[in-house]
Amino acid sequence: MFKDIMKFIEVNLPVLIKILGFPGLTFILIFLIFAVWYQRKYLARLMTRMGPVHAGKVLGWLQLIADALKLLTKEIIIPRESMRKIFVLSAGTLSVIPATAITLIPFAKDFAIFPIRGYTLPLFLAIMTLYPIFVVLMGWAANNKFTIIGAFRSIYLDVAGEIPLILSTIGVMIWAGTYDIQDIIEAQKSIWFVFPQLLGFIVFLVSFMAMIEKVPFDIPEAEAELVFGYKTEFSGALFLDSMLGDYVNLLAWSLLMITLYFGGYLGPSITGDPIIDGSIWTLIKLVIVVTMTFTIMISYARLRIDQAIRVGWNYLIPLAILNIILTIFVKYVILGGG
Amino acid sequence: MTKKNFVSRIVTPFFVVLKHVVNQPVTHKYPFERLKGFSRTRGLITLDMDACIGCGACGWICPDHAIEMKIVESSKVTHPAIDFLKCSFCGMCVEICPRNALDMHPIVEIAGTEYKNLVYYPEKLRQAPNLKELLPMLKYELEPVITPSKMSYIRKKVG
Amino acid sequence: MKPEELEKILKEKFGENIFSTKIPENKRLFIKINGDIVEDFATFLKENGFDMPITMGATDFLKQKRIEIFYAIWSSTHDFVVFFKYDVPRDNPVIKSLVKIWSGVQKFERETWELMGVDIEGHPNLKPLLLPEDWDYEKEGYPLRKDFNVNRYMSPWGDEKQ
Amino acid sequence: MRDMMSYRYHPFNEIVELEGGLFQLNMGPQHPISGQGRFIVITDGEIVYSIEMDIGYSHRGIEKILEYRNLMQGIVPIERMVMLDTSNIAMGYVLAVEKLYGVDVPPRAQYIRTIIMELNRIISHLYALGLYSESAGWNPAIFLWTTADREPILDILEMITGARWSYSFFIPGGVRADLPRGVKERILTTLDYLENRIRVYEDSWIYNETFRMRTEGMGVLPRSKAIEWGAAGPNLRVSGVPYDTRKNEPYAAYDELDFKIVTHTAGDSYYRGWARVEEIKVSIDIIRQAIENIPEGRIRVALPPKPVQEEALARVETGRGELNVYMYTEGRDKPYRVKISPPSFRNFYVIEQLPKIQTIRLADVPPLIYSFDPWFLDADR
Repeated sequence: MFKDIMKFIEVNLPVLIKILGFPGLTFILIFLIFAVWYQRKYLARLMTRMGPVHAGKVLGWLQLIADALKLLTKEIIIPRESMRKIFVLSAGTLSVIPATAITLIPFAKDFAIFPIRGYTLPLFLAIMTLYPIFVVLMGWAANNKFTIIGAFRSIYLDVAGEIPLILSTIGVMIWAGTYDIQDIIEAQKSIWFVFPQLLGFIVFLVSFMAMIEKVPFDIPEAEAELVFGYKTEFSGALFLDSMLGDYVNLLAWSLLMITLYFGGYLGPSITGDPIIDGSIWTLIKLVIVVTMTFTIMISYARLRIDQAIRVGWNYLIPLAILNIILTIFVKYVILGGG
Repeated sequence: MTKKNFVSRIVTPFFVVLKHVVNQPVTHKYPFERLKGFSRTRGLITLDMDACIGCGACGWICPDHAIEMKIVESSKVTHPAIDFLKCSFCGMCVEICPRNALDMHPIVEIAGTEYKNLVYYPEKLRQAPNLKELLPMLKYELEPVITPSKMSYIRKKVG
Repeated sequence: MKPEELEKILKEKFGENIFSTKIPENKRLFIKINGDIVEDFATFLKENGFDMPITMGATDFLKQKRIEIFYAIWSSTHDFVVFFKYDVPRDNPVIKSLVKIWSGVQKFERETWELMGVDIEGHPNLKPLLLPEDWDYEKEGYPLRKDFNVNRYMSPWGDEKQ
Repeated sequence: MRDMMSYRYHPFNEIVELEGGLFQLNMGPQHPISGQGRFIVITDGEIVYSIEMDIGYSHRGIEKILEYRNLMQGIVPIERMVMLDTSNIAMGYVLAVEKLYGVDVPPRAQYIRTIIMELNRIISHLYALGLYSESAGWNPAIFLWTTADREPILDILEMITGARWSYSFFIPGGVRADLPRGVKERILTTLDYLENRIRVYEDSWIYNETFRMRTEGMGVLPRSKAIEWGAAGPNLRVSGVPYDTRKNEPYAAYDELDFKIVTHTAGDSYYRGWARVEEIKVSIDIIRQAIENIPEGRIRVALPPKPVQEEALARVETGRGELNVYMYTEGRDKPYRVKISPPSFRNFYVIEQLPKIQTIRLADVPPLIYSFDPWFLDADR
């Protein structure tokens, strides 16, 4: 039995390295630790304070591992009248969905976990739309007044956030003329899509904030009155899972933003080997996008749920449709069809 | 309603916040750095046993009844003992003392694990503990936030 | 209108029911009135533009066996304060609530009822406000009264036991 | 007399199902936004039908304590009413005593008092801005900026009075000490630094689209209701009543300084926040004028042995609103009765009445409450 496993490993070693290695599991875990630490240090810097300092001599990087261990060792409290199985399972699966979506993103030329070509962008979006369903499942399973309100609000927000997002990606697809993520990146060699697709980018940015539920749209977990929304009942490892889900969701959407608007892995070569170059450029752009997200997160007030939905339906969707019409007009009438 | 137009009300907050990245953090790492008090800072009270004539004026004026007169063997008169759990550091006892026997120092590190060692009898009030002894990890004392050097910087920047 | 003019008008209207009036400074008018005419005295003030209640309370005079209820009303049009007070017997103080005239005094009356033990008729929601719910009035008594035993709450000095 | 014991509150932080689909939400003392008190909200999930402010958690009976403290000692307990602007609160007590004893305080002491009170008002407004932005859902950036910007002022006050917040610097008859050397230049520099920071707050907070969307037109307090319910301070002025105790009944050195009252007619939560930023600017003006023409002379005068008046009502404009101190004395050194009517006590009543005249959503409850700058210690006394 042991021999077949060894043979199986040798046969598809490169894919295994990709899955467990760089764009796969370890990258996501490292990104989680980096993102949480970076958020605390960067936000602290904006608020003219220090952020974690003492844990781990250099800039308190050990703080995160300490927090993770603390959360893991905490006792998991499962409320008596909640649906036990769904309650435990839903928290765990929350981070699986964005992780599967990340496998489609190429970090360098032909360097994605699933290097399939064809309809990868619609597939990515299809996977990502599952995320809110699990969030609602979590809120409903906890069977607590606060979490149910939080879950309902999460549904309203996701509906209002997702439609303009998908419409703005349609604008990019038309402009690039393909469905495939890799081709979209290749088409951005001449110019990044942020400039021709500026209107689409604005719509994408606002609904991006709504999808990852950061301020000004973090209504589902509004501490002010609902004491953390649908995550209220989770403690210990389950809370860690839901936090993991949040940050992987952030990772997935920001990777999509990079590939669609900031030219994925394109950039002047540093080391010559295309795979390493592409990855470095993707990571640099990722850090920039994450920094921008945290800055937006800190400089606006949280909107009420009805205002957020009004922004979504009255402003974002018409703008997205206008963007599509403009793209079609500019592409096929002025430039005579690419 | 507002003097700025719609777009700038969305965009300016972002850049105003971003400009804060260059600011220096203002946190003091307390046990290692400490804010230096001013000459008038009202902290630990000390008693000059020779000057004190035991008149009890400080006990009478204290708003929180934190001062009681206690008998001390080595001297003929009674001397004030201060219960620092009740004292609110208003400094009225220092002000009213006819012989200026009481004095206040900018030391606020008065802490104790038990009720007893926060009640300072006259012998303990005699001399103020120096800072090194109270805060072994102290590296240096910080000037208040608007230091003279910073004042010149602000005046230049604000113009 | 100036405090002096209002004083004249009130004197004519209520005559002997006003026991004493005083104008210590330019924006104050202190009046001591008879307890029975409070209702129409208040409505009269309200019609003359005194619309914002700023204080309401009670003072306990143990020796003279009376409790003095005082109201302070500011006028947004004439911009000065009328401070009227009247006496109530100390052993069984009952007053009429002025909430219908100035709704702002509701919380003040509630507090006076709770701390001073003055029973108020016609008050919409007489509930404990500041004191804990299980405050035992028979054993402890009313805090703001002069015969309230404060020593029970004095903590001993230093390390002496009570 | 009547059975008060029968009244039973519901235990804390418990959601009580009422009939008709309503439920009672306790934003109890342990709630992240409620401060030292509790507000009980009856809502059906979205629309709030009644807010009740449950105070009394930090009731120390200051009025009773003051009856056992002589006039000099009384300063220290009364400052504990609001830790944020203690000098304004102490000024209320001191003004009442000075009216009783008919003392005319030397002008230099009046000017020093005005400077310290205005510095204290800036600190109080900055803290109120921080809390208000936190309740409107901000990440605590503004809260921490305001806390960092209060430090230079706290240093000045520590330099003058010796303490960071419980100054007990005003006493009946004047102030306890004169201005130290070098404090004038430090104050002027700090004010320049603050003016620079106020522009940052305006750009990032007042003229911020999400804040305007969140608070404009919410919790509108009409002029008639503001007067009838007895609102206090900026909440009154923003509803169209131009009443500022510093202007209408000048005390300390306010009659010799010219400054404008910040008023507006909209009366909604947005303008209550805006009014506080404007008032910081006004305070900066006042301090500059006071620093420029501060007269020389004595800083303290002894009280005459016998009071001139039997009772006095002092009105002072604190950061939260107008504080009224009524004092009755029988000539002895301890006041016979002190009745304090704090601003938050009246503002809480206004908050409780607002849902009756306007529909308020559950998510708007914290910004609405914190736009009134509530302070539970102030209301509890």
